[in-house]
Amino acid sequence: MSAEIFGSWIVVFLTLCIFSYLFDDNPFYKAAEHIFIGVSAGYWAVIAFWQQIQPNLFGRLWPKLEDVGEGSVLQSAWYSIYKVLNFISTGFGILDRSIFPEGGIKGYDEIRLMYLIPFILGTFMLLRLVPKVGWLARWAIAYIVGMTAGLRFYSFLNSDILIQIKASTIDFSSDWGTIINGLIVFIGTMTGLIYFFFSKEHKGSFGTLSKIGIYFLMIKFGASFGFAVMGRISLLIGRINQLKDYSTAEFNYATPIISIFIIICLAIWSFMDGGNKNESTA
Amino acid sequence: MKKNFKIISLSILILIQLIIYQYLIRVESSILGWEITNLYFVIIITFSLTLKALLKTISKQYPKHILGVYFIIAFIVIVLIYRTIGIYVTSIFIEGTTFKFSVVALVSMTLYYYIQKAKSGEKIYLRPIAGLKAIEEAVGRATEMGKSVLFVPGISDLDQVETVSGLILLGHVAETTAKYEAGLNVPVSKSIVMEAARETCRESYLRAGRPDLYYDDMVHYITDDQFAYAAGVNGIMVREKPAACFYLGKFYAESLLLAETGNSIGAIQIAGTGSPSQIPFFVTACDYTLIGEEFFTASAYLSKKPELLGSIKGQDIVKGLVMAAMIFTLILNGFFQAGWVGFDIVTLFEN
Amino acid sequence: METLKNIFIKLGSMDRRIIFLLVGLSVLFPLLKPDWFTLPIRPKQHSQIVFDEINKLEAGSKVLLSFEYGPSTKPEIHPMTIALLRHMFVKDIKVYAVALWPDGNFMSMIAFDEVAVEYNKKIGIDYVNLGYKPGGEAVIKGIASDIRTLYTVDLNGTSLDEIPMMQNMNNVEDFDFVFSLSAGTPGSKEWVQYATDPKGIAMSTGCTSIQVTDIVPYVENGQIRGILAGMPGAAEYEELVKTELTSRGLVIKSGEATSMMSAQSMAHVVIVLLIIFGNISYYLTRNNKRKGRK
Amino acid sequence: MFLKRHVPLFIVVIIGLLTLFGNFIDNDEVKNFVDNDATQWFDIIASFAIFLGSLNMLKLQILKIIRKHKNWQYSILAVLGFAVAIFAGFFYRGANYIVVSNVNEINLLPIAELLTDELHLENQNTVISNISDAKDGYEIPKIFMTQSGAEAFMEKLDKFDVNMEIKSKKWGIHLQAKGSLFSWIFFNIFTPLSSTMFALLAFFVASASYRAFRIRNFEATLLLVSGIILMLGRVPIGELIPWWVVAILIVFGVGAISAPWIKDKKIFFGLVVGGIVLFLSVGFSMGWNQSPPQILLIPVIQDWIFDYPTTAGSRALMIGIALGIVATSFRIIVGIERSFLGE
Repeated sequence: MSAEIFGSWIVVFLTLCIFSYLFDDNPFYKAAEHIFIGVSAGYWAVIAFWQQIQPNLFGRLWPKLEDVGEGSVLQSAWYSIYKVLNFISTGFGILDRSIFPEGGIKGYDEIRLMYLIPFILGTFMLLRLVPKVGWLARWAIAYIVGMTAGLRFYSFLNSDILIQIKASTIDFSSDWGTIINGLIVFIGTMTGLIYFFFSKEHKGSFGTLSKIGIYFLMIKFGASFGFAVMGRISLLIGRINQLKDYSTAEFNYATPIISIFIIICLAIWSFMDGGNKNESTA
Repeated sequence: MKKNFKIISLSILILIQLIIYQYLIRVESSILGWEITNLYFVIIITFSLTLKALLKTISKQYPKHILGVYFIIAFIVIVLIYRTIGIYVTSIFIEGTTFKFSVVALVSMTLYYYIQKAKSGEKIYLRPIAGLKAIEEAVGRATEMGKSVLFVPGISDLDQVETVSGLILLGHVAETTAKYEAGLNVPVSKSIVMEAARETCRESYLRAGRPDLYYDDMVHYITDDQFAYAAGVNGIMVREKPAACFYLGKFYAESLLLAETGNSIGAIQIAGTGSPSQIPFFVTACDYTLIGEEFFTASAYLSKKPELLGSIKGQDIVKGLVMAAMIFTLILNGFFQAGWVGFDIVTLFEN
Repeated sequence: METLKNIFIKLGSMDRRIIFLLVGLSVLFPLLKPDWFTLPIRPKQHSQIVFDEINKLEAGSKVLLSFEYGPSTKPEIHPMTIALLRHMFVKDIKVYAVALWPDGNFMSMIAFDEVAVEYNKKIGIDYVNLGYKPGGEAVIKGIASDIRTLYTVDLNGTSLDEIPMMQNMNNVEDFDFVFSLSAGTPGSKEWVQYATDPKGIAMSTGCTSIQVTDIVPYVENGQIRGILAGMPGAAEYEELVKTELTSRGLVIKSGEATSMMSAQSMAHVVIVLLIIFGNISYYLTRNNKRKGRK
Repeated sequence: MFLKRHVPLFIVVIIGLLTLFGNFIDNDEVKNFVDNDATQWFDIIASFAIFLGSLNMLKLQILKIIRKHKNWQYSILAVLGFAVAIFAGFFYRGANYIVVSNVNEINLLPIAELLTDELHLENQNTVISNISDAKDGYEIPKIFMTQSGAEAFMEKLDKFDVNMEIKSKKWGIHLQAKGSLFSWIFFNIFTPLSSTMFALLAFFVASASYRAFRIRNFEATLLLVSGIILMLGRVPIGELIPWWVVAILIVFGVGAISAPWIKDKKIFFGLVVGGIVLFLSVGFSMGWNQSPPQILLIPVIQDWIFDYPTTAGSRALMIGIALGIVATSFRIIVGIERSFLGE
């Protein structure tokens, strides 16, 4: 079971490297940071390809059809492109088939030629590497920003304005406590909105209303901060719990050994270059 | 407040007449022997008289806004006709979304209307926002100390409006750094944001007349992952010690990581985001924070272009409409619960 | 009195690292010595509502469990998942799992491996794991309109038609309840906007505590039924499930969240004390400055 | 000029209007596009663009190594990390598993025993039932990262003369298989780093609240008071705070608010002390020790603050933000805002 122990030592080492940042910027943190940047960039590139491009784009353009049969001429021409792509992707036949499995990608049951558009827009993005034709990427950016504006316009208007108006109604038949609380929420919302008025001077009665509004906002910020403290502490507890689990004999006392090692190195380093504390980089 | 007393009393009068009209239809078939139908004429006449009086008082006291009031009333009349007669157009519309469609149309028309008004030269007052004046001052401080300026456009991709707003603000900040010849460093977490940010910065440096200062790697990609990005930006901050840090875009949990590190290196920090859960962290840890809507209007503030300032005015008017709608819904829902009004306005908002 | 004053003033501008040390110790000690710091857990209203909603479902009803959290938010949300799965498996509720985050998959696998074996539930009959589908809102909209266009196979590749419990399950309306375990976006807000509100399906959520203030407006107007707020929410739900299970004569391992709550309390007390000291010293320095000026 | 400037603007306006009015127009083509395809296209374009980003990051790190900038040694780690992740994703699946077929009745039980204790599965009878009803070969639920690891395990099963065959998970599924090299990287490198960075927040939250929660002005005091009450209320310790402590704090609060209006210091202190004495005496006489009124318990106050003023603040903020987004989206769709196209 040495793989298990090896794994746990790496976990403890990386965790303590990041915690060493609390003391100060030091070689351990720099190492952990750069490993993290490299691994996560690669991780997301792999996830993007294997869970987006291959299943959703190629899967829709060249699905594995049951009744392949002789199909129309157009269809066999279309699937010959698929074979060419596979030929290229397996390094002219050397590597084993990975990206384009035999006869199409399982998942969708009909060809969707509309998905050629994102395929083209995606290649336009990659054309950014060629300076002369780089401006084509603007078409892809234009599509994305247009889509964002259209989708978010309606979804925020609907869920964050209309439904909030509906929610501000008060059930007058219930007991006095709920009615008063309902009124407090109503007044708080109205004064909060008044604070967000830009084209009117916040003077006189308008100014006091907006002041009450900012008070409600401050209570909300304090409350969500208090809430966040709780959430963050529980994450720290989760980490320290794992370190505690890995400090037992079963993992060759991983946590104590590594933490002592790091503390000693930090002491030496801060003692050695105590002089040039503020080394600015080139 | 005396001026508005007449307007408020007239609009309450209109409200009461609407309720009486509603009550008459639902409950009585005849009153004091008068057939209901000829009562309609009496109500319509009194209704139009009060409406005319209201419009006259508004045009006398608020001449500038009379156009806006006519326009909103015209809109309401169109929607009423459209709902009552049900013009053929309804067939291409999904049943039940006519109200939502009319709200979208009303908001768009109000915004467009006030943009046109601003374009035609009307002066618009905008209250000062603390964070925006500080941008110039922060970049100036960075130039004096010979340090660079760090701009973080959030960790979301261009599928969030906050990122687009952040990039527009990046344009203004880039213009200031070009003018002051300060170093600008823009680490990004998404490749599409990298490309769009490079377009914006190249444009700003061109507009400031210093295209020579612009180089592509000023905007550089770190990683797609939220916390690896935060670790990378922390590293940049602690090693390069920028004098000014901007956090403008959509942020999640890593906002405090950046803000606390920025505070520990003593930089001026200006933050702005539309994510409600992160604003408390920015308010506590940064020098200036653009809260929610202030962040979205900041780009229009800085651009000084009339149509953008007009759209802020339009935004305020729509906010006024939303507040009026809330009050109206509250009252009408109260009446509905008390049984005085037959129509429950809340069903209007169901999707 | 003078020395006391400038001790307090010095307390006002402590170096960051001392604060980090204090917080670190305040969490470490309760974890090393849990029995010194046991505190009562009183389930609050929001957690009670969630418990009653699940308790109301009879045996055989279908619940869609959506995993939207990753390893970094596991300490807060995973105890909820375990307690919830135990509660549902005891009531023989059919659990359908989907993941909207890539690492949500791993979280669901760990949870099912641990709990399914405890109540020897079989994959395909009592629970099914449909795995991760990228696309965030598009996935929720897909599940709301037609699940079969989105998912053709489950996590380990068996096609849906072979899975007995997936028969005539076409969209979100075929589920009796939706539970979103969310740590960000896509999360509970998107489930309300695109699936449960438009289709009128009962839904509740367990989420990280930072998100609670954004989700509360939906809980207030009934779009979401109750909410498990962060680790305290998890501990409260564990408490409720424990009382329920012991009343049915079943033994239950003590929940993770409960044991961590004492460390949570200690850390909170230390932070509140730090804030109070900070303010006392701020008040004293302001007076000195004012006295100095006068 | 036309292609560079007008066509992108044209695309923004068309797609913006299409996705906006897609929610109202009643034909399936548009509805399907807005609901599913629009965001799916975005994800595909984003996945293409990720390679641009990774290339840029690699270029900068390698330049740093070549030019030996400060801390260049760490860039090697970044480039190595990236290479390992890409290798695990594209070139080496490392997700082999063994399929055992045509197991006869006699050695069904010993095989099940061996599997349960070797892979410490929970109970044996599920293993037996899985083997018996697995028509085309039973997949042993263990993923071996290396070929040799799989062969070593097979030797243990040789004595049962069942034919075994090493297979590996299909490409794409190997990312999710819980034993493959990729998932090893995820669990042992990616997860500890990201959850520890997240856990750093606990320290930063403490230092930020220590520094920022100061009674500079009335608003900052509100921030402080609601923060502390929330922190104490949500945690079991909050219940242990007795009612009279809360009563004294309330009197202090009232005193602090009314301080500017009462000029004379002596009257002010008199009032505050008098208030406390009055509050406590009323309390003890009314027997609040046994059943303190709800209003004086921290968790109840916290619930009230959390349910009403916070909801009001959140709702105002939400509506403000939604309006900001609506106005910005409108400006984008109408084409007033186009700096992201670099015109």
